[in-house]
Amino acid sequence: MNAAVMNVTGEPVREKGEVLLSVENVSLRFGGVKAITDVSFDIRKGEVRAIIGPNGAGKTSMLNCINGFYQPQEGQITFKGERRQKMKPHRAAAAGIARTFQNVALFKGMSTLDNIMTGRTLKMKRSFFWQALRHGPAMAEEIEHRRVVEDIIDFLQIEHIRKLPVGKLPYGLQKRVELGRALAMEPELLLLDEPMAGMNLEEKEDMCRFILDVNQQFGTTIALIEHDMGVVMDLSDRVVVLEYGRKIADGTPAEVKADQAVIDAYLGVAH
Amino acid sequence: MASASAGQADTFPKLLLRNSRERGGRVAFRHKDLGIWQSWNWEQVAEQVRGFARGFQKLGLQRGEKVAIIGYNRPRLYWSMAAAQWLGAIPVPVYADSVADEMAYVLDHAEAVFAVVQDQEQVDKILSISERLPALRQMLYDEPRGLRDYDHGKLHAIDQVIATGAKELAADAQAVAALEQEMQAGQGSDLGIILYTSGTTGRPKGVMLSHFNVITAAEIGCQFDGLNESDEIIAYLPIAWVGDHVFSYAQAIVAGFCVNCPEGPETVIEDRREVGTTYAFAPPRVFETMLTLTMVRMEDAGALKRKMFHYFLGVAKKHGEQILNGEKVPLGGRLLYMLGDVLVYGPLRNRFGLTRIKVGYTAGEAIGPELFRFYRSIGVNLKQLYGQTEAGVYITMQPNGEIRADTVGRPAPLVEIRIDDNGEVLYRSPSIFGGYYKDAEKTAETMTADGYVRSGDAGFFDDEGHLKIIDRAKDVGKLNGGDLFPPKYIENKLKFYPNIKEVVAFGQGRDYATVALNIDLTAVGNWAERNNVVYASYQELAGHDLVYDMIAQHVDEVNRSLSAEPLMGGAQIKRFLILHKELDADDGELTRTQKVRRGFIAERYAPLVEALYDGSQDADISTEVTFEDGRKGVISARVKVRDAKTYPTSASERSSPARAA
Amino acid sequence: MSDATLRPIAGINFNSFRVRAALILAAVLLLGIIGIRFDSSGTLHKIFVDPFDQMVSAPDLLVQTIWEGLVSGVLYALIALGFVLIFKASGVFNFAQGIMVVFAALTLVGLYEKGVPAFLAVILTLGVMFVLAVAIERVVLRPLVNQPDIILFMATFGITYFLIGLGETVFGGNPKQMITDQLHLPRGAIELKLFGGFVSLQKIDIAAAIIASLMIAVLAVFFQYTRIGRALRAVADSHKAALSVGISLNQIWVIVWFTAGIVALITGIMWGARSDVSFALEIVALKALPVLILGGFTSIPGAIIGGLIIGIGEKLGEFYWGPLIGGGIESWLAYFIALGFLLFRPQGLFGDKIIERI
Amino acid sequence: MFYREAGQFKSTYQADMAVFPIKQDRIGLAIILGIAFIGIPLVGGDFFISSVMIPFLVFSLAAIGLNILTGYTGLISLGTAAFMGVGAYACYKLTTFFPDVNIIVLILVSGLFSAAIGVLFGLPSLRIKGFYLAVATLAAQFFLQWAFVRVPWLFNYNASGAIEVPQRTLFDISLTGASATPETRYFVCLVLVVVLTWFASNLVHGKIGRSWMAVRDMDIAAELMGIKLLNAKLLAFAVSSFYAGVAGAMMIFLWYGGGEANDVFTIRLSFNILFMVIIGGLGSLIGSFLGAAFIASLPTIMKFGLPALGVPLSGATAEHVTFMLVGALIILFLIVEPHGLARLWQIGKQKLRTWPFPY
Repeated sequence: MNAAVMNVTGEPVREKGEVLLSVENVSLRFGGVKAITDVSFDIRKGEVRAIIGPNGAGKTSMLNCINGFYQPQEGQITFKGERRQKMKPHRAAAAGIARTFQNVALFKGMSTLDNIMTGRTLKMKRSFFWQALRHGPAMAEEIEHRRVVEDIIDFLQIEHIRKLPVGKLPYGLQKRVELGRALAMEPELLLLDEPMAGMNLEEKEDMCRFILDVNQQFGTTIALIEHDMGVVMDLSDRVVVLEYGRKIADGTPAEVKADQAVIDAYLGVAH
Repeated sequence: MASASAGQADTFPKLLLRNSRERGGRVAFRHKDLGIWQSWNWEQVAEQVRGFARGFQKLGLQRGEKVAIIGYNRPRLYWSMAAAQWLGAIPVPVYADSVADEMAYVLDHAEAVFAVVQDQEQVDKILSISERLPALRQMLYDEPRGLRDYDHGKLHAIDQVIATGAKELAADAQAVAALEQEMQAGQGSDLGIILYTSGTTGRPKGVMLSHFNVITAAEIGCQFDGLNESDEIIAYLPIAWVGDHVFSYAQAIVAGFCVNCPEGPETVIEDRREVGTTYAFAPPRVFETMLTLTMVRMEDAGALKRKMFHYFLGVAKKHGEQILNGEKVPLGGRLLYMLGDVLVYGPLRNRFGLTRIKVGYTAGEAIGPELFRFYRSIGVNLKQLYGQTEAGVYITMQPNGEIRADTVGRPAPLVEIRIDDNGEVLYRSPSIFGGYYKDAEKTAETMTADGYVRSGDAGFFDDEGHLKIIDRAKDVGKLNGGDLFPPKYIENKLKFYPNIKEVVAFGQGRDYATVALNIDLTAVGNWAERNNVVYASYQELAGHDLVYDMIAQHVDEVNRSLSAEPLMGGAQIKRFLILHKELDADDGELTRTQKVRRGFIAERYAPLVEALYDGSQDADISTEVTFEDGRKGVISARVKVRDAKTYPTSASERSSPARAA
Repeated sequence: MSDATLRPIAGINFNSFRVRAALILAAVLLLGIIGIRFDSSGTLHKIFVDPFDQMVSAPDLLVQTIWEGLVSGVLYALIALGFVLIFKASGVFNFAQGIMVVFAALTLVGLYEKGVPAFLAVILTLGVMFVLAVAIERVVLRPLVNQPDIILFMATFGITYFLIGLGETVFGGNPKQMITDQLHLPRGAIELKLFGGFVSLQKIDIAAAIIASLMIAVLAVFFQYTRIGRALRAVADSHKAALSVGISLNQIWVIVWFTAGIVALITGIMWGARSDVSFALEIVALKALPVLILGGFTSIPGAIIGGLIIGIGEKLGEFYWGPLIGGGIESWLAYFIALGFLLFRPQGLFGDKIIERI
Repeated sequence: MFYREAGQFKSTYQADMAVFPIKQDRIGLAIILGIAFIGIPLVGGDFFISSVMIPFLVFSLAAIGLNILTGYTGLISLGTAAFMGVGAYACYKLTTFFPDVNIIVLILVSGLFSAAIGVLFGLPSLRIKGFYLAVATLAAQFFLQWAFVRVPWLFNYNASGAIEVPQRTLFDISLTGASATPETRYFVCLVLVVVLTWFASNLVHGKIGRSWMAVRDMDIAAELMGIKLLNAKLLAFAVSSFYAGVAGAMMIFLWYGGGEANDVFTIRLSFNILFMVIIGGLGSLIGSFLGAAFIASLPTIMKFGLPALGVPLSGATAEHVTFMLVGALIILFLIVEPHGLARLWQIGKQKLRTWPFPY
């Protein structure tokens, strides 16, 4: 057999689509404290966009603005052509934005399966009446979504913890379950807040693989905050760098790496 | 015994269609996947295989070509065997964990044109050796994960192959007929499968088995244990191994029972418990691990529970096996056993997933009698079997009611056995293989002119006609007098005594057999405590006269049993000694897997070995030892040598060993 | 990570909420005024106009009502104070505070009835409260450390039941008279001539107000200037910080519960002097809860001001509006007042701002 | 020990998601139902049925209601008794307005009124959390309790303030009123409790239950899953109050019999039900039954158990000592097993499943 014929096609060239989300001149204040000042950038369909910056740069606040948890005082955020200044988190969820948290925010009293099933809530339409019977259409719906969730469980290789309460799982697995919960929403835009924080090397590699797979197999657009520069350089198509709530650089990993302001602010700091 | 279905359904695809007709609604395959046991009944399986065969055909698979099948036990991989056989192609299952080099050899040697693999890992492995496989044309995979971006020119998802095949068949009646014809063209005498044996020496050899061979073997097993369509088996052993092929593929199709594929290798125990198999197979180490885990866990139980547990294990030891064998047991014992069944045995069987077990087999290596009896005593019908790939698996089996820990049973139905002059077991049956693929020389070496196959194992029949396997034939030596000297056999016999930890037998090229042994410090220490024997060290205890007396008794018993066995009488132990130190892997006396290194020990303890043969009553020895902290030191001792009583060989040497009907 | 930013619940959308609420209020008023004009039966008039008419026309009654509200407010505040002390220091929502008041008063009276001189009885009662504090720390708090709040909350229910049972077993279930005279508390009333009417101020009420103020002052000094007081304040911020002051958490709990016990005794005496001493007070003691909502669980000034607002508010409500709907609205008005405040400031008047981090 | 799970595998998601996936559990449930429907009416005397079993069932239902709110959704309520009262008074008014409608239907419908009131008082839950909310529910408790006494319309302007339970029948069997036998009332209670428990179980095991638990465990994340917090919380209030309301109606119409309605729905009762939920186990329906059995039977056990043990106590003292012991037991219980009887049940079941192994 000819090796060349059946070889991996190498790093697939991703077609960067139109702008999925754009952030325009967003500023966010808490009382007198400015968390974000006049930041603009965009996220294109299908790309992996990294947001980096030193501690306190406003990265998490940025994500919070995008998915409606904070309402910026100034500026606009356009998602799928819909322009807004304010949004409720559940509206963001309905619009197709999912996220994970820096400090895992799972539902600790529930099993892995139930946690991920929660991600399907928006897609489950059966009425209270059927839910109370838990037969017929409600059961059919439940099963339909269970199938989707099982695919995610299989994808993330967490079969063995399916029925365990998440509170007792090791940290690395919790992060994975959280990713699963976000994936269950079938989001168009997935926000990952330090998906690899606190993981060992092996877990990091797994997580990197999952993120890339999500991006490639499902075509999900991803915005992620990460501290591990190696990971950022490997994973992301474009990087935006924040410092003290302001944007100081934006571009491909290589460009950002070479940017003097970034080096001064961030990369220069021993990490 | 003629194959009942040989007339009409003499190949596996034909049997499959028979199942689809006769028991189409019964579940044929289950696979723990996505959280539940996904199931297919025989009708569905037949449809899938039909579609698969058409898919194969479209991809250009021809009669007589080989299809390599690589992966963990998955329904679709089993179906690929049937689909290949449908077209008259020959499936070649390959050990999934073999290294790339070995895999390259097998695939190349088998001239595999297709490879059906489980997942990305296997795809990558084959891609890495693809330049060595000029014959390989197409590759199919079961799990698409990670393979999305691979070039799909010659790579196909099994799902899709089946789906396209089925779709074409649905649209094209002509194709259906053509496919039917292909299947009907197959005959029982056609080559059905090639199983590569992982030879301990040299390259793997491809054992060729015809449909008839495998079907016959399957029927032997099914009839022997009364297996039928209601049985359940869990398929977790390598698909390239003959046992799995016969149990999980051939017998399942012949008897029509259900094959359960676990979620993955690490969930086998859990999955077996869920399914509650009625028919099980496991090598001794699996049973051993389960027992060890049981004992370890019970150590953490409360005192009362532990006490109850051990009490009832005692009851089981006393009566359990007799009850299982249908022998007479006093009423009190029977009642106690019933209570024990509620409190201990039943729950234990449940935890092991053996609640519904009809028959379980262990094979591969000798199982410790204690271990074997433990499972039988708690009501698990565990049996031993002796088999080989070349035999289509079965050589001897243990009929119900005649189950011993120390023999492997009577010749299986249709099997004839002959013991060669050097003690080697030879066998002949309708299910023996047709030869090694592309290796006439090896075939000639293994097969005798009159159609017997050399097993390579030495053994003998006991009085009741049960075969005992002694050792690999090449390891069995001879004493100067010409008697057989099976060192491992002697050693194992002694090691079954809890007081004896390690044994080294000498005798090759000597006049008689002797042993040097280690006592088990825990067991003998306990004994010493009970008998007020004072000792300060292993050395002191080992040299104690009372200990020698006790060991002498064991040796005596072993001699008596040896004397009663044909061919073994000459190997009785004339003299023995107890070593002054424990054999230790750190000193190179044991391998890291705790096997004695006979040659090295003979060299190291040369003065002692000398004393065993020159008639002296003791000998001085000093040996260098490595302490646990790595320091080296010298131990010197005077070791006593004892004579042991030997018995006249009672059984007449049988010139013509038992033959099976 | 440091840019875990804060989301002040009442921050960003607070303005809009306040605006909306004001609009609603304005609309209600407007509707009310319009309603009055077309109101034939006079119901709306009775609600929106009449009470204010009365206030203006009989200011002496108004002053009297406010004074009474003030006094009961002081007592509510005292109970709430005990809550706050304990909540601040140990995070325990001490439901038993009200019962501790009754229990302390009952012990005092009970001891006196057994022939113990009044002031000795006070000291002995303090001793009992100390033993109680130690016992609670040993038996309840220590084994339950690190359990969720709700479990500790429930445990204080257990304490409540236990204290009720104990008190009744030892001292009997009948209401008792507080030994006001024996403790040299003043009796009688001062009549003030005001706005053309008379306002009657009970001397005991004046004493209560003075004693309460004194006690709060003492507590303030205690917290501000003593080592233990500083430790207590530290523990409210962080348990570790308290340990660094060199006082064990267990000691702090005992001290706090004892302090709450002292507050309970004083409250009990004051309250007992105004009515009987019996476990019927338990329900009244629950009034401290809306006070807490209003003032915030962790603020001592909040407890005081909250107590006064609730006290005055419910007396005014009962006096001027209660009769309109059958009277007795005192039993729930306090909760509605608190609820009303709560919708605007979920953390209470003086409570720490609730901060959510993600 | 009794569990033989080998061979109990699931080949459909429906089977896998069953509430009782293990066969032995289903058998156990069937046995319990058998005892409840056949055994107790046959064996139990009138006294046992009317003063032990009926109260147990009523409290169980109320506890399930509160558990939905507190255990599943994480909202503490101290107003359960008031919501029960709404059910009772609504049922009373309904019997006056619709004398021809079957009483069981009316009991269920009165739950709807309770649910509506529950939603009303649940509105603040969007902005108020934790203990603040608990105190806010006291507003409901005291207001409604006041209303039961002060709004004469509710008790049909009866001079005594009492409500009377009319005689109502089904197929000529009296279900309520003086002539209804304890057995009949017990059966009505039992059927209502079993059916409503089944509904509750369905709810908590499906999408709605998951939303509730998500709100309880991490409301921010729940919101980002698209769960509308207010809707989820109000639904919990509604369902919870519905159960409380039905329990309240049952309490008056099938147990107490009216006269004391104006002073049973007190804060003390609210606390008792909260105890049942906490001691039974938050977030567990089985726990609600266990907790109800424990708390409801404790005073009875004290009352009859102590003299049996040879502790002579007069009526009043006995009551006081009972109070003390209940308090002490609650504390003891919280120390020994803060997760409640349901957790003990779980542990025991796990032990039986792994038997003879300790884990």
